Amino acid sequence: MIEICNVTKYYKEPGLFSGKKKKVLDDVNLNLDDTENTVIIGESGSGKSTLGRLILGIEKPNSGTITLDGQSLLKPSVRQGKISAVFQDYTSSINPNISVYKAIKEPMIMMHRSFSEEEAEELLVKVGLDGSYLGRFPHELSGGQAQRVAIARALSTNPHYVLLDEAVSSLDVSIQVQILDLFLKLSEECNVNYLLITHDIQIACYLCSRLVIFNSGKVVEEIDRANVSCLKNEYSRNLLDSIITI
Amino acid sequence: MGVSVKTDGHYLINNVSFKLDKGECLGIVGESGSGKSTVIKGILRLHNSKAIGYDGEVLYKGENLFSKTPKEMNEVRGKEMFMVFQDGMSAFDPSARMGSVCAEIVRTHLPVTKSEAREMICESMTRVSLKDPEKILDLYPFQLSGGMLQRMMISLVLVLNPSVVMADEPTSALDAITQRKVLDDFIKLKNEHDSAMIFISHDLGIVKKLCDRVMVMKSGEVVETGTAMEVFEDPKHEYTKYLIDTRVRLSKNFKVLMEGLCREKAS
Amino acid sequence: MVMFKKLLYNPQSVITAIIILTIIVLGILAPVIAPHDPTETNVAMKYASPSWEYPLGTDYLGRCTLSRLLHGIFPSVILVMLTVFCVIGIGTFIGIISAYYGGWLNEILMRICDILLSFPTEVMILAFVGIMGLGLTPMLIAIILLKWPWYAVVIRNAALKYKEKNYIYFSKASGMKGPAVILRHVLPMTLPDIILLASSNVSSTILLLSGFSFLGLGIQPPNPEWGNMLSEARNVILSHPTQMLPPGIAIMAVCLSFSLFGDAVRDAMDAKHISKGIFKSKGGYALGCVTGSVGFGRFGKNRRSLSDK
Amino acid sequence: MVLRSRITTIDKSGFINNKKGCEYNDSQPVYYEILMQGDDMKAYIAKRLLFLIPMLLIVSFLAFSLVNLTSKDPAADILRSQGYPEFTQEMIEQVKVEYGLDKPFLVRYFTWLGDAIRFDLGKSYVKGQSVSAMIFTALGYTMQLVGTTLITVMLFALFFGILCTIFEGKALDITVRIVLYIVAAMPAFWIATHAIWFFSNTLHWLPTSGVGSPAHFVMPTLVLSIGYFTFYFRMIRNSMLENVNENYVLFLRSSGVKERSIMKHVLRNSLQTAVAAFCMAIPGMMAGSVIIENVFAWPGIGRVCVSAIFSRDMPVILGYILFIAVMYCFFNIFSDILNAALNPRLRRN
Repeated sequence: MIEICNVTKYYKEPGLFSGKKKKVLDDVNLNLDDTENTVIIGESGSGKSTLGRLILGIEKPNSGTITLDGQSLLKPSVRQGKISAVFQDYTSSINPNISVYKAIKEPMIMMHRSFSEEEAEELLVKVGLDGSYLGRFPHELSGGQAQRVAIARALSTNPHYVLLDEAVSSLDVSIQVQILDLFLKLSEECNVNYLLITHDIQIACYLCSRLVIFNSGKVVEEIDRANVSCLKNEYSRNLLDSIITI
Repeated sequence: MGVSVKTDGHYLINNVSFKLDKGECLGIVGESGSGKSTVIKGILRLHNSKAIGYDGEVLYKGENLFSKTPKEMNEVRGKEMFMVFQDGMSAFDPSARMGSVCAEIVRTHLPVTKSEAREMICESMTRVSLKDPEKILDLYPFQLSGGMLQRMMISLVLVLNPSVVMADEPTSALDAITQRKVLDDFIKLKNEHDSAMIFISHDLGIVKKLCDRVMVMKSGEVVETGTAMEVFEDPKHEYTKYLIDTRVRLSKNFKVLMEGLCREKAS
Repeated sequence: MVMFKKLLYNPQSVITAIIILTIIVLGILAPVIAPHDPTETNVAMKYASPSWEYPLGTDYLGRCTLSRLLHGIFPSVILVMLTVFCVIGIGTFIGIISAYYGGWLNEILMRICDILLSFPTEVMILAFVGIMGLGLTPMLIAIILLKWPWYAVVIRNAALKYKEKNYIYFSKASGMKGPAVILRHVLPMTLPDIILLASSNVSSTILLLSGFSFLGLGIQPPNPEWGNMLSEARNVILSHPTQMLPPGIAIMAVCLSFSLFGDAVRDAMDAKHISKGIFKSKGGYALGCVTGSVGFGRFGKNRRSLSDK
Repeated sequence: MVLRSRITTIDKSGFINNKKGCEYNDSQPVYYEILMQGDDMKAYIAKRLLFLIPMLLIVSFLAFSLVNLTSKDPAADILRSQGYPEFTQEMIEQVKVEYGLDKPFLVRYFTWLGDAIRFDLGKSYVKGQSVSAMIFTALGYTMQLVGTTLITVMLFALFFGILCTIFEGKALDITVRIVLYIVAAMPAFWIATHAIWFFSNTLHWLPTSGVGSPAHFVMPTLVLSIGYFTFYFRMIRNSMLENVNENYVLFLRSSGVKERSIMKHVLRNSLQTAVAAFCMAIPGMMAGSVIIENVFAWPGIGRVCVSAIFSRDMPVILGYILFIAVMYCFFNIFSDILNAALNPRLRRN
């Protein structure tokens, strides 16, 4: 269970004496269950990615706490191996200088765990690739393949939670569906929960059962997938109306 | 018209042929790298690299655009065929005010003074529901939102009144709500104007909503052409089926949930 | 690492690298391979034309020009290279630290850089020579003390564009500590920028220092150095204009090799990796080359536009 | 969908990050924080100028302590620089009192600073002249040289920069670039010496050195220009080529705007950086002209400083350092302001 309590985040404008602050997250309260997949829906600039970075412990909140099973997430030992992430931009999600095997192994180094090539190969097979990819470099992969490698890397520590920061947004629709199906499959196989961050309600409904609508740094509405048609807030209604289905 | 664009003997797009009638809206769909925007850039001969050459012909009002001189081409561009770009933020000169760039484009084609051009733009801006046009024209592009910039381009279309509007993914860089509003503007433009339109998008939903005819492209070649009805209801080619199928699957959950609502409302 | 492969297959970088390496080796082996003692005078043979004994002829005191050229490599090229590497080491350290950690540390380091950058290199070289006396050492000290902020700012800008990459976020999220992330990701990614910087700046520094030696502020005669060889040749330019050629051509060849090598590195750097920010500061590289001074006003802007929250 | 990712990156770098709230009432103009206009610009200038004061204090302190703390026995140095080969303790004491060297360091610094603010930089040990007078006389000559060089560089760099952008990849472009490559690798003084030998001593067209007639300007100006020309040429060419491939050029072209008008847009965008850099070149040239001034016996500040170094004339060296550093600070701020005025995107902060 990840609990986000009264989290506020400012960004200071650059400059030694500049006191200007920009509020990105404003008193956010959220509980993320470990039984269902949750999605945070918001448009660009709504602060949803910042929230993602806070949950990953990359940045510190200015006030409020984020805890995992009661322990603060800011300690690397608490989050190590339990929370992982897949990011949006597949071109930068793997360091272009290192091979796929090294990339997948990376989280293990920090946990001082050994990780053989066989285990890596097993993981790759799980995400729909094969062992021949181990020696490849990121620039030799297509978008979908790179994202699969990123997923394998995220799963290598058997995490409870995987944060998907717009993980499929920059892919073509057909590949989006493939990757989303992979997520669903892996969720059962590896017993992981997803926290998806996206701007696309259709993707959200595809993968997640709980929806959190996010706007200008605030949680606007929380709702179960089954009730998505009953959103009340004006912003959420607008968002819903703007969806173009086929 | 038929277009082929090749670079050093290697075809970027090959043997693309289509016909566009007056007032018709053609949607070009395909995944990234399928050569969608290369087609319309090719029609206007916008590839300025020497390595890229053209084959075939583009017949516009009986004249072949590929055999025109650059000067004649400049008269076609903008006045006859106007292109709406996907990213408004980079499409306008970053260090010029909106008003000066727009007026310059208008004055290239219409014999009007600066202030007249400005008035014309203001007038068409109110038609695409941009409020306070005078103020917007005094701003720089980076001070406007993506949706507003996209509408600025639409209002330029309204002023110049070209016969063909070509839109290159005009909504894909926008947020969902803005995307919807800009799409509505395009639908309005299509209904109220008699210009023909080529609309490029990777989103089948948008194309289905807007276009009369659809052309599906895959790695530089046309896979299927037909009316929107035909293509979406009864796709012939495997690839089209695959594209539509994945798109339907993606929105399936959402659609089911939303239809639940409709049924509830009905009962 | 793709970049190094590209460099290996580019004749421009291979040839220039070979030239540079050869010159370094020649410089190190100079005491062994030089045909004469560079300070040994032979007045009877002054202004001799090239011969078997004096392959490049002799100067106004009858000293062997080739030997003087070879011995001049050490102060003119090798010492300068070592100095530039030293400066780049400091600059890289400070630049990466300040880019990666940001916050007040970054502010303080960058303010220090701002202050040190308001002393142009030429002026500080003059000042150090003025205070510590004539010679090469004060010049090199001045360069080390004054140039690092310049590199720090440029490398900081280079590192900033990698700071927000997803693989760095991932490493941080999986609990990797700052120094490890820097060594594993940030430093290897900035390496091409650093090499580019180094190669283009060695040549500018060689030119700068030879200029001061030419004025007689550097290595004092009779010790050979390319700059002061030119200065001696200049006195007799009316009667023996060819005396200017060997050291001048040597300087030119070395500088050309370094800048061509730098260009090959720039070509090899994936265009996608060069963000707008570094494009602008590229102007800065060249400015440094030519004048030894910095348009740091413009770096200020890059710093702001690549805002580090 | 690639575009979306691009927008986000722009977002991160602070370009369009000021979205006010949500955008669902998009028909209402969402004015992103409007930049400084009028008063804001004044406030910016005031802020920058205010920042100058601590900067100048630190710079002057560094310069002063550098010169004063490194000398073990400044009084002996003074005597030596005045040409006394031997001196007694009495003479040293006398000199100490005369030059105020008996006072503590900080007191001396503040006295010197107080004088420096009134443009009094002390007296030369060697000539006994006022240092500021020496610098200002020499500055006149240096500024003449810098002025002519700046104009030459601007004209040539613009001309060739634009020409080579238009003819990119053609013979002209390639020739100019190869020539510049080679010229940039030659030491300026080497070119200068050869120029003197060729144009003055062989052809007798131009005077060898010194000042006086317009003909005296030709060689120093051209030689000093070479280095800067290479730099600005490359800079203008690079930024123009970069701009030519921007989307807005494609948009203008697709709208049928004439190539000549498009070129104007490209020029305006690519010259923004160049103009600010030209501004920084002025103090850069002042400092960088040292070698050329000495080769051509040009009586500018660089020559004054070098001769002061040979005679260990500390007040002159100190005055020179301080003067150039102050110039750097001023021009730096000036170029920042100029840049902000020219480039609306930068005014945001």
